[in-house]
Amino acid sequence: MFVLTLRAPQVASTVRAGQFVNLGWTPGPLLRRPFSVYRSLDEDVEIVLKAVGSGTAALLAMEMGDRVSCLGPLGRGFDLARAGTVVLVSGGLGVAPMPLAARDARAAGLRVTWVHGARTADELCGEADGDGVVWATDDGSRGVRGTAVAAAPDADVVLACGPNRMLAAVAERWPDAQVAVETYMGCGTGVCLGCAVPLKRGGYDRSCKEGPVFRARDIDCAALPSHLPYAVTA
Amino acid sequence: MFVLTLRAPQVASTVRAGQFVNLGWTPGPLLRRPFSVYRSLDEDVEIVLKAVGSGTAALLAMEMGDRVSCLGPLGRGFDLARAGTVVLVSGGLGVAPMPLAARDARAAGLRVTWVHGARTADELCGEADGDGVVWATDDGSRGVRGTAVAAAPDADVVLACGPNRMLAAVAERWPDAQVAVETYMGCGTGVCLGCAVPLKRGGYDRSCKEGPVFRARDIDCAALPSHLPYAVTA
Amino acid sequence: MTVDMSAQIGGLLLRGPVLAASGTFGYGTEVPLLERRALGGMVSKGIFLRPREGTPPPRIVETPSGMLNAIGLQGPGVEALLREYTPKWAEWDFPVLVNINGETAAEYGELAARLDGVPGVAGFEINISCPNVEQGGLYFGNDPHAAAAVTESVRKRTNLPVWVKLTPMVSDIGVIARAVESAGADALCAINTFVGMSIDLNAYRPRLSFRTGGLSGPAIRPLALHLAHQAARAVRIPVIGVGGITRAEDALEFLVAGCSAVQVGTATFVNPRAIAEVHDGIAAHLHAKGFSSLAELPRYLPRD
Amino acid sequence: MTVDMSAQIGGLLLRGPVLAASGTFGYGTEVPLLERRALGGMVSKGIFLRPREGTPPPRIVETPSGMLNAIGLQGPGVEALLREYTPKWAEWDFPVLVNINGETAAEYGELAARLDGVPGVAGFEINISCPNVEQGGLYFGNDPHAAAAVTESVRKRTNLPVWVKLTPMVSDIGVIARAVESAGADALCAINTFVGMSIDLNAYRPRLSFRTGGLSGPAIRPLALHLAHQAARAVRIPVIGVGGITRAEDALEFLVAGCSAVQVGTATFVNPRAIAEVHDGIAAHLHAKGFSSLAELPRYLPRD
Ligand SMILES: Cc1cc2nc3c(=O)[nH]c(=O)nc-3n(C[C@H](O)[C@H](O)[C@H](O)COP(=O)(O)OP(=O)(O)OC[C@H]3O[C@@H](n4cnc5c(N)ncnc54)[C@H](O)[C@@H]3O)c2cc1C
Ligand SMILES: Cc1cc2nc3c(=O)[nH]c(=O)nc-3n(C[C@H](O)[C@H](O)[C@H](O)COP(=O)(O)OP(=O)(O)OC[C@H]3O[C@@H](n4cnc5c(N)ncnc54)[C@H](O)[C@@H]3O)c2cc1C
Ligand SMILES: Cc1cc2nc3c(=O)[nH]c(=O)nc-3n(C[C@H](O)[C@H](O)[C@H](O)COP(=O)(O)O)c2cc1C
Ligand SMILES: Cc1cc2nc3c(=O)[nH]c(=O)nc-3n(C[C@H](O)[C@H](O)[C@H](O)COP(=O)(O)O)c2cc1C
Ligand code: FES
Ligand code: FES
Repeated sequence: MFVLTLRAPQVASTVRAGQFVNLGWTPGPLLRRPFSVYRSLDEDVEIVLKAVGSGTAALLAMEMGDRVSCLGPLGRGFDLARAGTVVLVSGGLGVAPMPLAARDARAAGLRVTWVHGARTADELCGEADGDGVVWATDDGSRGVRGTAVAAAPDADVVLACGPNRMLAAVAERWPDAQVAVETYMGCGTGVCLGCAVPLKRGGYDRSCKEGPVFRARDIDCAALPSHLPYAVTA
Repeated sequence: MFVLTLRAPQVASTVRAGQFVNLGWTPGPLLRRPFSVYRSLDEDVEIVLKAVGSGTAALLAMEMGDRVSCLGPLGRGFDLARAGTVVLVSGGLGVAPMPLAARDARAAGLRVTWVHGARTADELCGEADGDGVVWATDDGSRGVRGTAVAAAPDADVVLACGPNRMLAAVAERWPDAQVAVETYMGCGTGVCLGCAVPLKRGGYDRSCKEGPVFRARDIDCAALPSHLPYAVTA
Repeated sequence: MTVDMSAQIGGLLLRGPVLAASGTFGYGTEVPLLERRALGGMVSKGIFLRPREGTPPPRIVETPSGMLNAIGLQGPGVEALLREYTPKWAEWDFPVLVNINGETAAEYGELAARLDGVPGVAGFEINISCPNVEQGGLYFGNDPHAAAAVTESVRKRTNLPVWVKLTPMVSDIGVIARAVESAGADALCAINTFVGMSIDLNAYRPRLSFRTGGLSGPAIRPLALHLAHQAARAVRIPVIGVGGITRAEDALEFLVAGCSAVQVGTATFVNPRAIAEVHDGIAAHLHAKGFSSLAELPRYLPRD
Repeated sequence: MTVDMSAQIGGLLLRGPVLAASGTFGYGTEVPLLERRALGGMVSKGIFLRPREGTPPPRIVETPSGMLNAIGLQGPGVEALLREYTPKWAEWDFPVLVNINGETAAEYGELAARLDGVPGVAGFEINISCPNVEQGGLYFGNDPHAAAAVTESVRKRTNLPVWVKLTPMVSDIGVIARAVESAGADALCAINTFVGMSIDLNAYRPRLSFRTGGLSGPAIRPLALHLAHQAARAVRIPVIGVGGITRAEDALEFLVAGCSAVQVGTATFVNPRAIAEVHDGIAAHLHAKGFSSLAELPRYLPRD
């Protein structure tokens, strides 16, 4: 899991938790690649990524000072207009949108608990600047043995991001939870309809426009493509 | 006009004047780009180039240590099995194969005269390690005003490389001259037939196999594509 | 630098020859319109009479210099279009054509009739070629009689400009082009996407849930250029070139090959300024070559 | 790692499923054969009865992830082929098929008869699809009757394996595939190049002297994969996939889509080791997935 820093003042100053940026560069793949904003520090935004294919490999091969085109902030982020407690449940790379979520949640006066889940300890993310932190690993190599969802306490607000099976478990336990979903994207701006997210009530919403954050109960997790690299590796 | 140095021991040790290397790199254009070998120094070979399109631009943007795949030496070079004098007539970038030609000619015991032609003085190449040097510019800004061909003395062996119009003038004055021809190439190894050079007697030879060096009298200069970037900019 | 970039096409006077291609610009309302001065016009996402859900994800796959899409013509149907979008279009300073679709020739006609005369609707682009719909799409586009029938049924119901968008999946595009020309089309658009496939080597099945998708992007440009050129040679009505146009040079190739205008699609996904850059680049080329109008650009259009 | 990579195709047992595509490997004599162990077989450059000069330059243009070629089937004719090449082929440890061409069905037959039984000639690949020849080529490939006629005329004159190479420029490849299958083809190759064009913005005319050329390379892979899949669904004889294959993953997509073998063309121009890398990569994938032979690779081939 690597962190990439981009100098992008406008994005940094306006991005909200759960929103993403769409990155393109030449020579590079034809389509841009969307990434959740991991952190934003005055002029810069950070993204966190793993090499899963052509795009991420190319990004990780970049050197200090290389230029990428950065469109954003895009999409609808988390809704934090609530008082009380918030729990941030993430699996693997699903931690990506959480640091901003913690920031905005605290700004909104919420008590923040992190729940980090991963297969093994070394896949866990270090983020811990919350009021409480819970670790969960499938193999028990750190913290609770088992899933992040099982390990998580209840809260007034639940935010989750991770593999599809985790989102399903979240929807099961907290129908009102807000989950960040990944899909392949063509445009990232709402015009191509390539990022369809299947809805329980039938039909599709656009991950890049109505999403990437949805109410757990609204989306049909079973119908989410299972073989998207992010969903698999997250 | 820029010089690029490649670490390519096998090529450096075997290349003969007039032969070329075929360069490929990723990410880069689909097809390799052929370049005459300009000089070879023990482990290294040099090429000389100008940015005319995607490939040359990318090569010129490379940094020390970048890797390119280098196929070669390819093609049939100049035939220097003669005694006496040799004159190297080049227009602009057409100077590319000449330093090696001078080297091999001297090794064969020939007296070498350089004739450098270009539009203006600043397009002229500096090479001058011969027994005699003649400069010619269209605008007279250096040396003789006029073409390299007009400025050149006669000799036992004439080697020429440059724009199509120059090759035509060479063929006119020295039917036996050896000229290096440029074409678009698919494979560079003789299998695709993409590099056809039209022959006076009808039909085509392959620039990459029977060429790139031909007898001036054999090729149909008028039928050579006039809009190849190299032919135009050289 | 003042070059006359206007283009007279199938009953419409466009301020510039670069349009946004159907399905790649939504309804024009999704994205704030940067540099609309450069936008000659826009073709809306393909619409049917009734709402359509579209296909399940994954709907897109990237390929070398291209992308496959299988959206399945998801859309709200004509009534929602009239409610939500046409009123906005009526206020814009560039023409919006509606990309119309149907499963029978009659359906196309009905759809045109419903939209005819509605403020904001400047004309129609008949999609006889969308490769993603099992009925309709492919079938109409491959058969000159079916293609002509659809064109007639629309022509009968409207006086607005009728453009017909051709499919590339035919053995002789000239035959279809002539058929729809004589059926009353005002202009042709060439071309829609090519049918393609991509296999997931983990699941050992197609990556797209629809199995196949339409290939777009720079990869198809040389093919689209040839087909647009063949169509232009076959008919007297204007041809709008579309397929892989990313830079001004690409658009100029279509214009020289006999097209009167171009559409830019996939390129706008990558570069939100693509249309403006293409427009300005064409103007710059014309200026550099000493032409004072688009009409003066030399065309290569042997009629043999 | 021992995976059985052999493939039984249209009367030939290949040691591996990766062949060199016609026109991209010459006559096999131009380049020293590196790693021939990985070469399942080779298809020679297209040949006619009589020598052909081919088209004037420029013959190739690069395009995004592809290239256009208009070689015009330059070749020495069958007598020179027999003199210069077949004797060499006779000594090689992999089969060489001759890509045969003609302007009439009878000419194809004559050519096959002349080569039948000649040592070094392992079979024929009928090119009904080369898009660069004004007569012949396109015409045969687009019409099921013409395609069947050519196949029959060759079938009648030889007992060697007869493969038919299909053109992509058709509205339904299944129709042609079935026609040549019933005419006696032992296998199909899908596909040949797509017709494309490129315009020179200095000369305002096509870059290729022939005006159009055949598009090959990664750009066409998703289209070739779809057409090879459609052909495989339409017939019972084996299909050899060709079009844009560059890496083992590409070849595996064709094999999963129902192909029994693949050909690699343009990729060998860029990477002289392409065929070996594709071969070894397929073996590695099979091994990693726990398959002991190519035959065990799951196929996605709905017959609906
Ligand atoms: C809103 C959003 C936020 C995201 N945030 C992050 C983040 O914070 N960090 C992060 O690492 N990633 C994130 N992603 C995923 C990211 O955008 C890339 O898609 C992912 O990293 C893979 O890109 P790639 O180019 O490396 O892989 P690709 O080369 O695009 O593909 C990866 C693999 O998937 C295969 N593949 C491609 N298309 C399909 C298909 N349609 N069906 C099946 N297989 C296919 C490819 O062949 C390859 O094997 C996010 C995605 C979205 C939509
Ligand atoms: C044997 C040989 C030796 C060579 N030696 C040298 C050398 O020493 N130095 C050197 O600089 N170059 C040399 N060249 C030329 C070189 O290989 C490149 O072709 C040239 O530099 C242009 O490559 P590019 O990728 O920069 O341009 P490209 O991007 O390939 O194209 C340049 C321009 O030509 C256009 N174009 C492409 N194809 C065609 C076509 N078929 N018809 C018309 N226009 C077309 C492009 O659109 C572009 O505008 C040599 C060529 C050969 C065959
Ligand atoms: C995501 C997507 C959706 C499309 N939807 C439509 C459509 O609804 N109707 C239509 O006629 N063409 C549709 N097209 C085809 C484009 O309008 C255009 O013809 C094609 O993409 C080729 O142009 P391009 O390479 O510039 O994208 C769509 C293309 C894409 C990529
Ligand atoms: C330069 C060149 C020459 C070709 N010549 C022939 C030919 O003579 N006969 C034939 O059937 N196909 C010919 N082809 C087509 C290839 O065999 C192959 O079908 C096509 O290039 C697609 O595969 P690829 O993308 O791997 O190159 C030629 C292709 C190229 C690029
Ligand atoms: S990615 Fe294009 S609509 Fe969402
Ligand atoms: S470049 Fe292929 S034969 Fe010369």
